[in-house]
Order: sequence, then structure tokens, then C-alpha cells
Amino acid sequence: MSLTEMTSVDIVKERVKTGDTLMVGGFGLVGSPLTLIEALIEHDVYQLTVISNNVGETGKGLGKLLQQGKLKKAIGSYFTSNREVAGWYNAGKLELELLPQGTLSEAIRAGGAGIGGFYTKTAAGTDLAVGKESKFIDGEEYVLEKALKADVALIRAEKADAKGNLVYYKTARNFNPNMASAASYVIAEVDEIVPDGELSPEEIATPHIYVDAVVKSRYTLTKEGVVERE
Amino acid sequence: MSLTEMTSVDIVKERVKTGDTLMVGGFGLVGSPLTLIEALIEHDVYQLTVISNNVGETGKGLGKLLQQGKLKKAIGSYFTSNREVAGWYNAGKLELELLPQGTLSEAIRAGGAGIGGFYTKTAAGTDLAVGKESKFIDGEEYVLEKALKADVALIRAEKADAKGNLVYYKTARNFNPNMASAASYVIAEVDEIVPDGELSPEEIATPHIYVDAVVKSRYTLTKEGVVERE
Amino acid sequence: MSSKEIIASRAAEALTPYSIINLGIGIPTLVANYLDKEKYYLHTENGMLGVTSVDEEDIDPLIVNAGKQPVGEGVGASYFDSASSFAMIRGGHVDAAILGALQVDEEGHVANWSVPGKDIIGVGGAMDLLVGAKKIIITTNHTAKDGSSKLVPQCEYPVTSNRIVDMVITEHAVFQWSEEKYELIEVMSGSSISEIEEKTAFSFKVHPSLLQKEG
Amino acid sequence: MSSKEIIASRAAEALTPYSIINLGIGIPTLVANYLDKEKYYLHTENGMLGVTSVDEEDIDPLIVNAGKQPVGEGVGASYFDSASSFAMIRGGHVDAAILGALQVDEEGHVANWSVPGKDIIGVGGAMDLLVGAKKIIITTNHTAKDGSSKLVPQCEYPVTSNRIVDMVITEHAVFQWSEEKYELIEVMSGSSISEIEEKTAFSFKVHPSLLQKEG
Repeated sequence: MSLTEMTSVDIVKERVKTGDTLMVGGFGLVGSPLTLIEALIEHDVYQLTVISNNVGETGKGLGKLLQQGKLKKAIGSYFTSNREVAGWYNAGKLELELLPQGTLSEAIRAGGAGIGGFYTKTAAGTDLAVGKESKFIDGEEYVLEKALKADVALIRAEKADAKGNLVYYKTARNFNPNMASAASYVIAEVDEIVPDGELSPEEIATPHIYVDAVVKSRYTLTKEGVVERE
Repeated sequence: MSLTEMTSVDIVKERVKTGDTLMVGGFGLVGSPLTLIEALIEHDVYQLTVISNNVGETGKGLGKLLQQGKLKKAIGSYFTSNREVAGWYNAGKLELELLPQGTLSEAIRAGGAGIGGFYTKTAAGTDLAVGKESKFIDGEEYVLEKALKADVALIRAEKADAKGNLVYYKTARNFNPNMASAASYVIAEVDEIVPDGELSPEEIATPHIYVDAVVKSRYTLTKEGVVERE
Repeated sequence: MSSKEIIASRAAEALTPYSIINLGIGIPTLVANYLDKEKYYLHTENGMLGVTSVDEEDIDPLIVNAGKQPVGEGVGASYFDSASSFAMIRGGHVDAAILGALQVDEEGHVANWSVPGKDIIGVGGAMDLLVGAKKIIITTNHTAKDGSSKLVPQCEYPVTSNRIVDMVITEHAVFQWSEEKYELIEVMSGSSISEIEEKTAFSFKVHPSLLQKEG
Repeated sequence: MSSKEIIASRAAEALTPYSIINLGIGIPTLVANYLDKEKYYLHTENGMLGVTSVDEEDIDPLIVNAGKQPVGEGVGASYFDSASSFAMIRGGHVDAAILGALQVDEEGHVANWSVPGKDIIGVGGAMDLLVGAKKIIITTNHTAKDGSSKLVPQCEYPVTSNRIVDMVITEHAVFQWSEEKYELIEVMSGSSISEIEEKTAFSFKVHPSLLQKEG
């Protein structure tokens, strides 16, 4: 079904189950689905695999889920932003899969695009290519990377129309459109819902084909940090 | 050099050489760089490989280049729109590489994105997969397709700004943004050149990083067919 | 209604409201005439979601479908490049594709892109739609111009995919894939099981409810 | 100027006007201070082309660079998703990337993402930039905090790529890769060839013009 539901944050509890693989958009706090992550923090689910550039920061965002012991595995490119990640990993309580940021974003796109895997030059000959298949194409070495998919994607956009088409705001776009394409169920947190026809057909970065549920955002990132909307 | 040149159609003669591989945008006449193709028709170059969804129509567009004996090879998905293609092929005077349309567009994107090749389910088990490597990923058969690149891309957009950023008009977008990314030199034919800052930063489908030269369009497609601008 | 129109209108009934639909060239294109455009989201592989019909006087030559015919822009429509459009198709985001056929066989395979002995020079988006769409509905005349059945034990023409087609709709019959075989689930008005048996070269099951009706 | 500022301003001179530049975190970020933003197009891998600097009062928290620092939007800037941004990088569309280093070795390889013995938990976009950017310029202090040279015979730290780095700029020297070896092409103000030789653990050639000057 492709009808996009305009709903509340309860959809997170309804859809996310123990053992699920989740994609979570955002680059640091920019473009991060703060409201949906909070719902996840309040939701009793465990053994989650999270695909996200970072695991939030210490005790914040996805970092809070880590502290709650809900994460089984993290797939991302830069876990360094949360100093606790290494501790959990070394204690054997968290699996990590580290990918170059370009490989991470391309693997997510591939997951959404029906591509099983792709050959990238990135990481060829480095420690991150150990154990991966490689192939010489036109004389250059490439590494095979598999597509990434998820059960649920939690993303953030600026505006949705009533059909569920999404537009993004500046660098808050980042991983969100890619993740919107690669999960079985996609929940978008947005700042504003506008009537159909208000978004330019040329500017829609995520057509509603990809969006299952839209939730109004409760938190917003300001110069002073994250604040709750009035 | 990433400075985009605002120039005349003579750039086609300057840049396209005998033996080159060209990408030519458009889906039929829609989004086709009519002005640049005309320059190619008037230009003495041979042994061209053309990557384009179609080879124009009989005696029109790229079909005219075929009649001129300038094409060595065509890579596309639907040559049926030009009834002369089969004759040239059967006479051994034209090589053909037929790809499913999704594979064609993905291979062009891959060429622009530094991806050496990718695995697609499309065509697995069919005559179009004969002789191609295949691989089972998570129990399903995928076919390996190599990236496509070109020496020069001829594309069409609606508007360019002075930096060379491009926006497209409705279904005239099609292959153009993908091709803009996959050639060493990219010439864009546009209906209008606007000052920097007039295009919405969120709507730019082809950032100027991809565009080498911009030429004002001389021909436009109307309900009555192709007409020359006043 | 012509047989093509009968087939197209029946295919329209097979679609789920508010789903994403891709229509092939030929009979499939006619299906649009029987759909409430507010309730179905039409995708075309040349890069548009939200296709509607257009009146002659409103035609914009730069808004076309995969058959290069002028179409209209629905409210909430969007445009994207070819690679993104096929990412939607191949990635499993299109709910149903309606396609034509040269032949459909007993194993559920369709041949609709190439005729043996003729030059293999066009494939378009057919193979992508077949591997990617969640549901495939074939709309076709029951028999070829020479009177031979297009529903055959095994495709003589090259198949378009290994994927099994979910549903086949002709002017005589509606077949649904069910447990390794096609099952006749509907006899079109004016036809009969015996006529369908006579005109169909592949073996098929008959849904029990139809046997009761005729019996 | 601090040594970091000296390095950054020298790196700025190495860039071609009207080219596409990606700046890494640390010293590379400072390079922006020495560029006329009208003449250089700054790309940031989190999805923006046309980065400029921003005054404190104009900060928009949703416009940041790869270091998550607030930046400004230049006239003619554009935004795109992460996969598209790395397509630009990996696809060879970025003219130059300026990156920091833990070590650079005699074979031209750089190590800048991981320290042995520490946990390997972050890589970001460094590997993509190294394989994709047309030109790689490393900006780094000549020596580590313990006084050891960062320019070594062979990287002890894991390398970031097999790709050879084109240029290395420190507070003492500018090296350019030339015929299988680094060549010292410039002695920074206040330094000397002998000081550079003393502080550099890898072997290098000296450009003839510098020998004449000192000689």
C-alpha cells in the first residue's frame, strides 16, 4: 500500500520490533529525526541493528539507545563522535561494521534501487577491505560492497504534502532521501505538512512512493541546541 | 577546471573528435539536445560510439548521423524507434549493445559515481544476460553490469545560471542529469540562462561541478513539432 | 467496448486503490481510462509519478509517458531522472505493472520483448518492470492474429524474465497464478469455460466456484 | 601567523581558481580563510557545493560542513543527498582535496584515519576523497608532538588508500610527488634545507633551483 499515513509518533512503537534493522537519518544532529528517536528511547525494543552515520553522542540521540542496551549492532562511518561506542564494542556488547561514508551512502542507495552489490575503488588495499571480495576492472582494483536494507527507516524532512512527498532543508538532507528508499517501512518526521500542490514537482527529493508515515516534529535544532516546539 | 563556459554551438566541433564515445540525452525528442545534435550533423567526425536511449528516428536527430555513416556503435535500450538501425546492423556497418533501460541509466550513473560495476536482477536468465557474469546474492541471481562513461555528453536542460547549475523541465529531465555526471566534457543546451542566485539551491538537479559548457538552444519542441526559435 | 477495452477495464479492477501503478505500451495504456486518477498513482519510467490524462488543448509536448504520448500532471506529481525512476522500479517500490505479451507460458513466464528471427533491437523498461514490480498483470488478446493461442505450454519467444507473472487478463478469461499453475478465476462476459479451454494452449486449473456456476 | 595558519595559507596558493575543492577537518578547514570564495567552489561531503564562511549572527544550525561547523551559503550554491555527494567525490569530479595526516611515507601513501592499538571506529569520508579527488594535498605539522617526523619511510599506521598523494605542505617545507619520489620544491620562510633534512624521516629529492639558491 502506498497511501501515506499522517499520524502521531506512536507509529514508532507500532512498527519497530525487537531484532529489527533500522536506518536513522542525519549527520550529527543536522537532519536527525529527533522526535522519532525519542519515541524509540521510550519504546521497549532490543537487539536492534542501527544503520546511521554516527551512534549519536554520549547519552544523546542514538547514544541514549546504546546506554539502554538496546543496540546489537551499529553500521556507520564515524562512531568516534560517541566516546562510549568503543567501550561497548570492546566489552563484546556491541557489534560494529565500519564503512567509508561514501560506501555507506551508496550501499543504502543500492538497497533501495534493487542493486545487489557494487564495486567501489574506495578502501581497496586498506584494512577496511580485508575479507572483502575484490576485482580488477579496466586495470584498477575495486572492492565489492553489498546493498544495505532495513525494516524501518526513521528520517527527517522539512515539509511533506498530504500525499507524503518530501522536501528537505539545506544540509539537513544528507542521508535522509537515501534511507527513505531502502526500508520496508518509512517514517518521516517533518516540520510542516502542506496541502498537495504546494511543493514544486521539480523540488520533491523524496516522492511519496517511498513514504509510509508522516509525523509532525516536536523538536527542532536551533543555534542554542535542541529545543521543544511551543 | 570547473569554470563553466557560456559559449556557442561551435563548442561541439571543438570538442567532439573522430572515434569519441558520446552520451546524448533525451527520451525520443523530449529533453533531446536538438541544437547540439544539429552541430554534430554538420561536423565531420566518424567512428562515433553513441550512448543514448534511442538512435533518434529515421533520418532525424541521431538517425541523421546514422545515415551519414558516422556511427560505429550504439549503446541504448530501444533502437526500434528508428527502422533503419536493423539494416545497418545486419549489414555489419553498425555495432549494437542493447541494455534494459534501467541497466542503461544505472550504468551511466555508475560511470559518473566512480562505481566500476554493479549487480542487477534485471535480465538475469534472459538472452540479454548471455555472456555476462552472474552471482547469487542472498539466494537471488544478479547480473554484473559495467559502468558506462563517455568523452563528451550532449545534454539539454531548461535553465542554467551563470555558474552552470542546471534545472530541468518535467519529463524532459530523463537521462540528462545522469549523463551530465558521466562524461569527461559536458555540453548543456538550455532554453534560458539566468543570473546566479535565481535557481533554488534545493531544485538544482545538476550542480555546476558537472557542467563544462552551456549553449543557448536554437530549437524547441512544440505541439506542432520541432521549431526554430525566433 | 472493443476486446482491448474489455481487457483494460477488467485490469483496472484488479488494482488496489492508492497503489503505485506502471502501465506498459498498448492495451496497458488504455487501463488509465478506467482509473479514478485521484485514487491511483501512475508512475512512468521516463521519470514521473502522478501521471493523469490530458485534454488535447492542454497538451505540453514535454510531459510524456513511456510510450511518448502526451500526459497530464496530477496534483502532487513529481519528476526525477531515469536512473532514479528505475531505482523505484527495480527496488520494489512499484505496486503493480500492467504489461502486454507475445506469449505467456504454463510456468508463468512472459515473452514480450523480442521475436525470434527478427532483430533484437529494443527492450526498453520491460525487463526492469518484470523483476521489480510487486505484482505483474499481463493484458493481452487471447490469440495471435493467426488464431494460435498466446497462452502456451512453453514460450517459443525469448522470455523477458524468470519471474512468474501473477495475473493474465484476456478478452475471454482471467487467470491467477496459484500453487505452481495458472488458475482460471473468471470467465469474461460472452465466453465460456469450454471456449477458453479450446483457445488456450497451456494447461490450467479452474477455480471451483466457476465449475459450480457452469455445472 | 601560527604554524597551522602558515600551512593553511600556503595550501590556498596551491589551488587553481574556479576549481572544486573539498577541505578536511583540522588545518584543511583553515584553508578557507585564505581563499576568495567567489573564485573557489567549496564542496562538503555532507551534501553541499558553494560553501562560504558565515558571521556569528547569521549562523543557520542546519547549514554545516563535514566537521559539523556552521558555514554560509554562497550565491549559486546547491544541496544534494549523501549518496550523490560521494558520487561527485568518487567519480572524480572534485578537483582537489586538502586533508590532514598522521603520517605520509616515501611511497606517497598517507595514513590519516586510524591509530594502531586504538579502536578502529571512525573513517568518515577520508578514503573516498583519497580515491576520488583529482589532486590530494596533505597539510600537516612536520613533526608529531613527541618530536618524531610525520614524514616516514613507510607508514606504521594503517594507510587510507593506495593512492599517491600529490603534495605535502608543512610549516617547513612543500613536497611534490615527482617521478616515484617526493621532491622538496619550497623551503618555508624561516626554515632551511638542512633543517628539513634533519626533521624528515623519508628520503626526498631537492629541486635544483633550491640547491642553487642555498648554495
